[in-house]
Amino acid sequence: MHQAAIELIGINKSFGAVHANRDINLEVRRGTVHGIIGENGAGKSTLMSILYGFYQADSGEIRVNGEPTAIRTSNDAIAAGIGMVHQHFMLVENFSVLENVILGAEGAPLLKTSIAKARSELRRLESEYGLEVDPDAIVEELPVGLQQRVEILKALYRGAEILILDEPTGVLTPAEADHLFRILGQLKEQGKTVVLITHKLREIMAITDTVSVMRQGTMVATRRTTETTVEELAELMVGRRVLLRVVKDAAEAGAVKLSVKNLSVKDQRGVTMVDDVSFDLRAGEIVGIAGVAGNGQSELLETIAGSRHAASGTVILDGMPVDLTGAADPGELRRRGLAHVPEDRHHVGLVLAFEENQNAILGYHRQRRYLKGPLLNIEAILADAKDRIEKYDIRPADCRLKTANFSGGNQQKIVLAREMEQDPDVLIVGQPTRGVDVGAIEFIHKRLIAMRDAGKAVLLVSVELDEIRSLSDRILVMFDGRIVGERGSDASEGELGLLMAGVEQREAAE
Amino acid sequence: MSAPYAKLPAWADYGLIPLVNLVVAFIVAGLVVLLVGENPFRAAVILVEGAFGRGQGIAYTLYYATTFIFTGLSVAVAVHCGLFNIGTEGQAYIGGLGVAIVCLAFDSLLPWWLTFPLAILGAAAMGALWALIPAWLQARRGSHIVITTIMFNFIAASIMVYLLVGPLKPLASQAPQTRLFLDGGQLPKLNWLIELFGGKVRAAPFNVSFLLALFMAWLMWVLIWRTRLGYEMRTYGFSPKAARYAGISETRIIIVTMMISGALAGMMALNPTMGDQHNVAIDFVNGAGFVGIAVALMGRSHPLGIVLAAVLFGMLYQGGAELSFEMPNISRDMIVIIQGLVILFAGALEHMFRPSIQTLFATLSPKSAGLAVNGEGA
Amino acid sequence: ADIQPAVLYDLGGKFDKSFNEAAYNGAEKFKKETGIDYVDFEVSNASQREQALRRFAEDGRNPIVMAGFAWVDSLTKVAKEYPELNFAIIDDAVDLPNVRSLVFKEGEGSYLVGILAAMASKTHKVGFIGGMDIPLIRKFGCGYVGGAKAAGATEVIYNMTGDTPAAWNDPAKGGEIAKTQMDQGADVIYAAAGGTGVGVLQAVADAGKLGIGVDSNQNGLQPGHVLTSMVKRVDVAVYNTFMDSKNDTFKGGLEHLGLKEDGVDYAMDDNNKDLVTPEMKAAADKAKADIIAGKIEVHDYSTDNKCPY
Amino acid sequence: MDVFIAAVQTLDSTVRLSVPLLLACLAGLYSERAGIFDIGLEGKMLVGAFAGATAAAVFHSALIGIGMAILVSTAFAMIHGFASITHRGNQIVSGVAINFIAAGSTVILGQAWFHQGGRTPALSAAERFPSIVLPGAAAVRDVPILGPIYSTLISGHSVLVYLAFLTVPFTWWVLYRTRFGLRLRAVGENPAAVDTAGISVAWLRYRALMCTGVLTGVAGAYLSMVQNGGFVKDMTAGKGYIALAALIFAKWKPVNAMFACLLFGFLEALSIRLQGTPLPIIGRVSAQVMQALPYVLTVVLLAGFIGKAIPPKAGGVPYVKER
Ligand SMILES: Nc1ncnc2c1ncn2[C@@H]1O[C@H](COP(=O)(O)OP(=O)(O)OP(=O)(O)O)[C@@H](O)[C@H]1O
Ligand SMILES: Nc1ncnc2c1ncn2[C@@H]1O[C@H](COP(=O)(O)OP(=O)(O)OP(=O)(O)O)[C@@H](O)[C@H]1O
Ligand SMILES: [Mg+2]
Ligand SMILES: [Mg+2]
Repeated sequence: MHQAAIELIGINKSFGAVHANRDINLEVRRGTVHGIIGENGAGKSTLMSILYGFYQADSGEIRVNGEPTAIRTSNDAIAAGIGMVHQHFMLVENFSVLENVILGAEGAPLLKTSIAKARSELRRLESEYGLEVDPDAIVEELPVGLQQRVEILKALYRGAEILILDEPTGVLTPAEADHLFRILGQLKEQGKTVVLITHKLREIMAITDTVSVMRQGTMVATRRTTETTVEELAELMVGRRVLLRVVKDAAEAGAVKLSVKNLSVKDQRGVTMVDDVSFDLRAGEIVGIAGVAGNGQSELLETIAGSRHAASGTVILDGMPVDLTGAADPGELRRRGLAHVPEDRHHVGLVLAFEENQNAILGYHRQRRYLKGPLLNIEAILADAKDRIEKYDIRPADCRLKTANFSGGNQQKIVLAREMEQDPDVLIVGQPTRGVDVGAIEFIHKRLIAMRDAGKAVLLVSVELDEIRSLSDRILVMFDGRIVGERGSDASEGELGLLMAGVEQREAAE
Repeated sequence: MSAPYAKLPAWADYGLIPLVNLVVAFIVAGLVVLLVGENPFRAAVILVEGAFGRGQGIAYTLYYATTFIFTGLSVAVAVHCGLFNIGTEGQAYIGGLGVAIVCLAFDSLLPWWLTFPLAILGAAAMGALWALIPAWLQARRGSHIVITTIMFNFIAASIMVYLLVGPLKPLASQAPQTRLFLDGGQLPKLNWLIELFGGKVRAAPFNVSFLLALFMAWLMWVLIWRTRLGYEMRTYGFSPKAARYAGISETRIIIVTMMISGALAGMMALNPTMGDQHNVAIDFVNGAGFVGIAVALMGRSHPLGIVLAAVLFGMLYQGGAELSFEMPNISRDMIVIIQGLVILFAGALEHMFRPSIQTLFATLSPKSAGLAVNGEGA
Repeated sequence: ADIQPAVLYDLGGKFDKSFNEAAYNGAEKFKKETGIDYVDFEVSNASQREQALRRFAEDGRNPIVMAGFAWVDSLTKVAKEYPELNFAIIDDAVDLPNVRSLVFKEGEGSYLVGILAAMASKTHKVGFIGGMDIPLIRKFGCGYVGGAKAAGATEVIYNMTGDTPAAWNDPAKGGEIAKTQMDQGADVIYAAAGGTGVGVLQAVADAGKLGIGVDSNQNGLQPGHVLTSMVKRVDVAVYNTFMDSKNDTFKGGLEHLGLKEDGVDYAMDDNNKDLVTPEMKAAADKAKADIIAGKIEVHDYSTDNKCPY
Repeated sequence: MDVFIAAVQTLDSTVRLSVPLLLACLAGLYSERAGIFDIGLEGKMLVGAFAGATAAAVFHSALIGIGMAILVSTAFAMIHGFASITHRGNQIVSGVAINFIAAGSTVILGQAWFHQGGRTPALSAAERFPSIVLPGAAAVRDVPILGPIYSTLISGHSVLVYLAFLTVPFTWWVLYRTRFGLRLRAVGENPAAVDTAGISVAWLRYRALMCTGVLTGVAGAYLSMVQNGGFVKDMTAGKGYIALAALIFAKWKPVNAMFACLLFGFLEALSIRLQGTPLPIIGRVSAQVMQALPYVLTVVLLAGFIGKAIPPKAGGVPYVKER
């Protein structure tokens, strides 16, 4: 039987003026894990979406197991044994796991039978791959890690022989990621083929057999993983040498800038998300909050930033208490020198439909310098926007461009630039590098360190343990809404991992 | 949207495509005209000439346009904040109450140029008030704005009937309407404006509220794209989450937006009442609020687009009247069909010919074809 | 004289099975008899009134007849500008030498059908359904209540359909109101509600009860179930106006058209001859005579906006 | 006792009044649950009413009538689909257009064919839907309480009335128990998910609109062939908009929709009943107060008891993969 599971030959795809894929050739051998890396907007997702029939290529040929296969719709792809876990999950959020899994693969016109069938099938897959998830849970109530499982289950349920994962670990903790990779290994054992898109070169080295590099819509190189190095890949991607380690000298922490005391937060359903949390944040230090996604870090961040109401407790900013029980006003906090880089740049940090320059003032649009009386001071706004595009090397350097058309990395830079350039005393940052390519990561990390060295207080929340460890001067670990431990930046990954898993509690409990 | 691809020049985007759509709309309408045994080409000529041919026609066209500019702006302002104000009809109706109160009180005392500003305030205030309650309910109680505004249209009708057959009706008169406004409550006509350009206007209701409408259109442009408030409205309209993050108060922005929307709707009342009929009569709004929805969305919620769409509808109203004068077989209902077809083809189907036109451009002038830009990478 | 007559209808439209249609019928009758053609126009919004009126005036149409009180203001303006032309308005008065104002005494006609309704009713409860609660409709209602009470009706159930223009074209609701009134005991129902009335007559027919038509003779709409119709001879008024100008005998001024002038009446034809018993007819005709003779004074709502009954 | 009778009668009229709303509301439910807003319900009902009355009058058959009603209003639904699905046009504009075209064309054609000012000929009993008297209705009439309830409220309605109420559980079943329903709900929430699951978003939405067309057709037929025996211009009289309100009121759920429509029907029945005769104590209140009553109460209930209504996530936005 033919060696290659997939062959892409001369694939071209344009979105309007953007030539997202040009003359791409790619061969993926059966039974291997094939990595694809590249800058934001390099065309990875597009290429895979074409293979999955979500987009149609303008030209080019697709072969599956050597057979030229016309893939016009996702249906054709599924029929050809291809499954895909999309970067932005393709789930119906108010549906149960089960409903999401059977959608499109129901079989009978009546659900009764198909649901029963799916149930047992799910149980099988769970036990086989250790993909536990409550089939009757509503998806939007599941943490992202589990939501991704649902995506994987969807693919396996359809009997995928070729599994594509687009940035699967962007939202996962190390533990979850390891688990995912174990599953991928298992699939490989079974002779299935895996294509993995990621920005994390470590993962590439860890589990791929082959890796292809994309840049600006073209396929620039393909290497045997054993025959390449992280440095080489990074350089191939970005087209220049990239410094992958963060260099920083010891922090000299100053006065307490932000002090959180016995803070508790409930969500709209009344469930306690943040439970009696206290800590201090000093000038000139970066405090990292580690934790598995969904353990209250996000809520903690939002509450401190004033976009969420607290149930009890106090937050003191620069010696002055912040009103958290009433209608906390983010604008007020900004005026008091607290800047916030939210986790969700697509829906919270940015208005994707705005021109870049309009996003450059989001939240600061009430500042005098952006106003002429009730009018906006367009000149000032454009000037600032241009200035930042310059400073932060945001590409394309066009402040009139619709924000949706910037790549994730650049979208992230737009947010960072906006918040940092306000020269705040306290900067709180959520998932600064999620879904962002190495080039951008390097840049963003440098910036955060610079902030610290300039004597600013930085609070960093990230599910990337590496990031936490390499940036933070102190590390707080959150589990189940509580801070379960504090460690120095020298803490080992294993140690933190255990804390994040809440192991210590259980021991304490016993 | 696959190759060949051309980024259309603005004139094609905002001139050619709408024109093509309009032509198609008229062709289909022509078929309907053919059905009733009239000559579609003659009909088209009569319609266009009737609307733009003579000064008289132009005056009427602009008079109707004035009404639709107000209602169109009203709907559009709300749209920018992500709200669907289907209650423009009722807000305009109640706005008429504001006009009535002011005019009945002052038309004997003040000259028009003093009554007018007062009436503007009265109409705007009443319209805003009528939008305030649904807005407040939406913001505070989460009651869906569409239901409440629909309900408020009906309630407005009842209130106006009550007042116009009771308190506001002169005893002697049979008609459910206020007494005629005296000179102080009558807006001067603008027909001289048209005569300035050589058109002849014998008598037409075209009046100064047209200028107010244009001013409001300009004001809306400033509001939406040039003021902080407009910025906040658009932010909330696109992403309530982002608005919250940016420290924009949901309650405030919804209420303020709806009140502006209601005020614009209310001002519509000035045109038919002070401008033309010189009284406030039952059902003087006559569906203009619903036409406003079409006008706003066809104008892509942009003041300029709205003014153009409003003139288009003014043309259909006036040209339509001429048509049924000239062609007895073409009744007013035929005009309604034609309006519907225009809304369908020039509005809902606006994208139908875009791809083919883009392909055409690409093949005709490779220059204008968008250069294959690389995916912008970080 | 050779004339070019014109008719202008109100928002209700030419074929509203009501007074606009009556005007149309009058014009048609004139056309048939004299062979003289006429022009007409349906306005679709208030601003078109003056426009249409002017246009016909400019074209030298003469006489120009318009149906509906809503024309008063426009007519007052235009008639002044064209003193040489003859105008006529139906349902309201304009005090100009070249304008003939044709005001009907709907009260009187309604009084008669009220009597018939009460006598035909077994429950002595009768119903009235108006379109919108405007003075003109109250005028109908008032006379009807008067007649019904006079003929021994114990109760007149009195509904209006709505406050939006839809009130004149909502047969479904009209029917539902009729059903409700029948639930409440009414067995004869008088509808003065344009298109809505169609639904009323349908409902009473479905229930085997009796309805009363309005304006034109609607006895044929539900044969055997329409007791009678309160006809308002707009057609005659239009016809006469045309004729007078043809014979150069047109006179301006206010004309009250009541029973005496044959302006209003109750309709008898084959459709309802079995429904109206001789004694009912006798009673109605007696009342008619008394009203004409001035023995009975039917209150006219429009004089004081009140209804004493 | 006669208070009780009055109550039963009012409920009876409630049922009749709520049926057109209910049918239209469920119609809207199918399209909006699939992510297509539809303020064209009014127009589709109107053409349905016209086509039904016309066909019934011409072919002397109620069945042909309703068949035609369904056909024509489905055709209009397809126009809505062509504009808003195939050509990704603005769904509200498309809806408004349909309302205009419907209002104009019904009168024009009616006038051209029957010369009665857009009215269609009065339908004979055979050309309409008879009301069904359930077994034993007459017998139990005099049984206290239950008697009137059964014989007046339950029995004696047109077949379409029963059909309308059966449509509620049926719709529920379709939505939550069938493949089609699952996909329908999914495409209204996240079309991309449906797309990547290998289902055609467009075709799915077209089918949803067909359901809408069928139901608006029946709703129209009910107006012109049951409540009234013939078509009268503009006879929908804004019921399409009320149905829209009811749909939101019901938070896009079938069973709620029934209760919402019954509520609206009840309020209207109440206002009719109360208007007819002077009330105890208050005496006769002005007509307008009674006319406004249902709408005021709706707003009050909405604000007071009904929480936030979250529309289908993908509602109103055309499905565009590539910009
Ligand atoms: N649906 C779309 N419509 C229009 N343009 C698009 C679309 N998707 C992607 N693009 C363009 O194509 C380019 C490639 O996008 P793609 O998502 O493939 O990049 P990527 O490699 O997946 O980036 P990332 O690493 O951030 O996921 C982008 O720069 C973007 O401008
Ligand atoms: N529908 C779209 N229209 C235009 N550009 C798009 C569209 N979808 C994606 N893009 C662009 O494609 C590029 C990559 O798309 P993608 O959705 O992967 O975002 P991203 O860069 O991966 O950011 P993130 O990882 O946070 O999603 C980005 O420039 C994004 O803005
Ligand atoms: Mg991607
Ligand atoms: Mg990404």
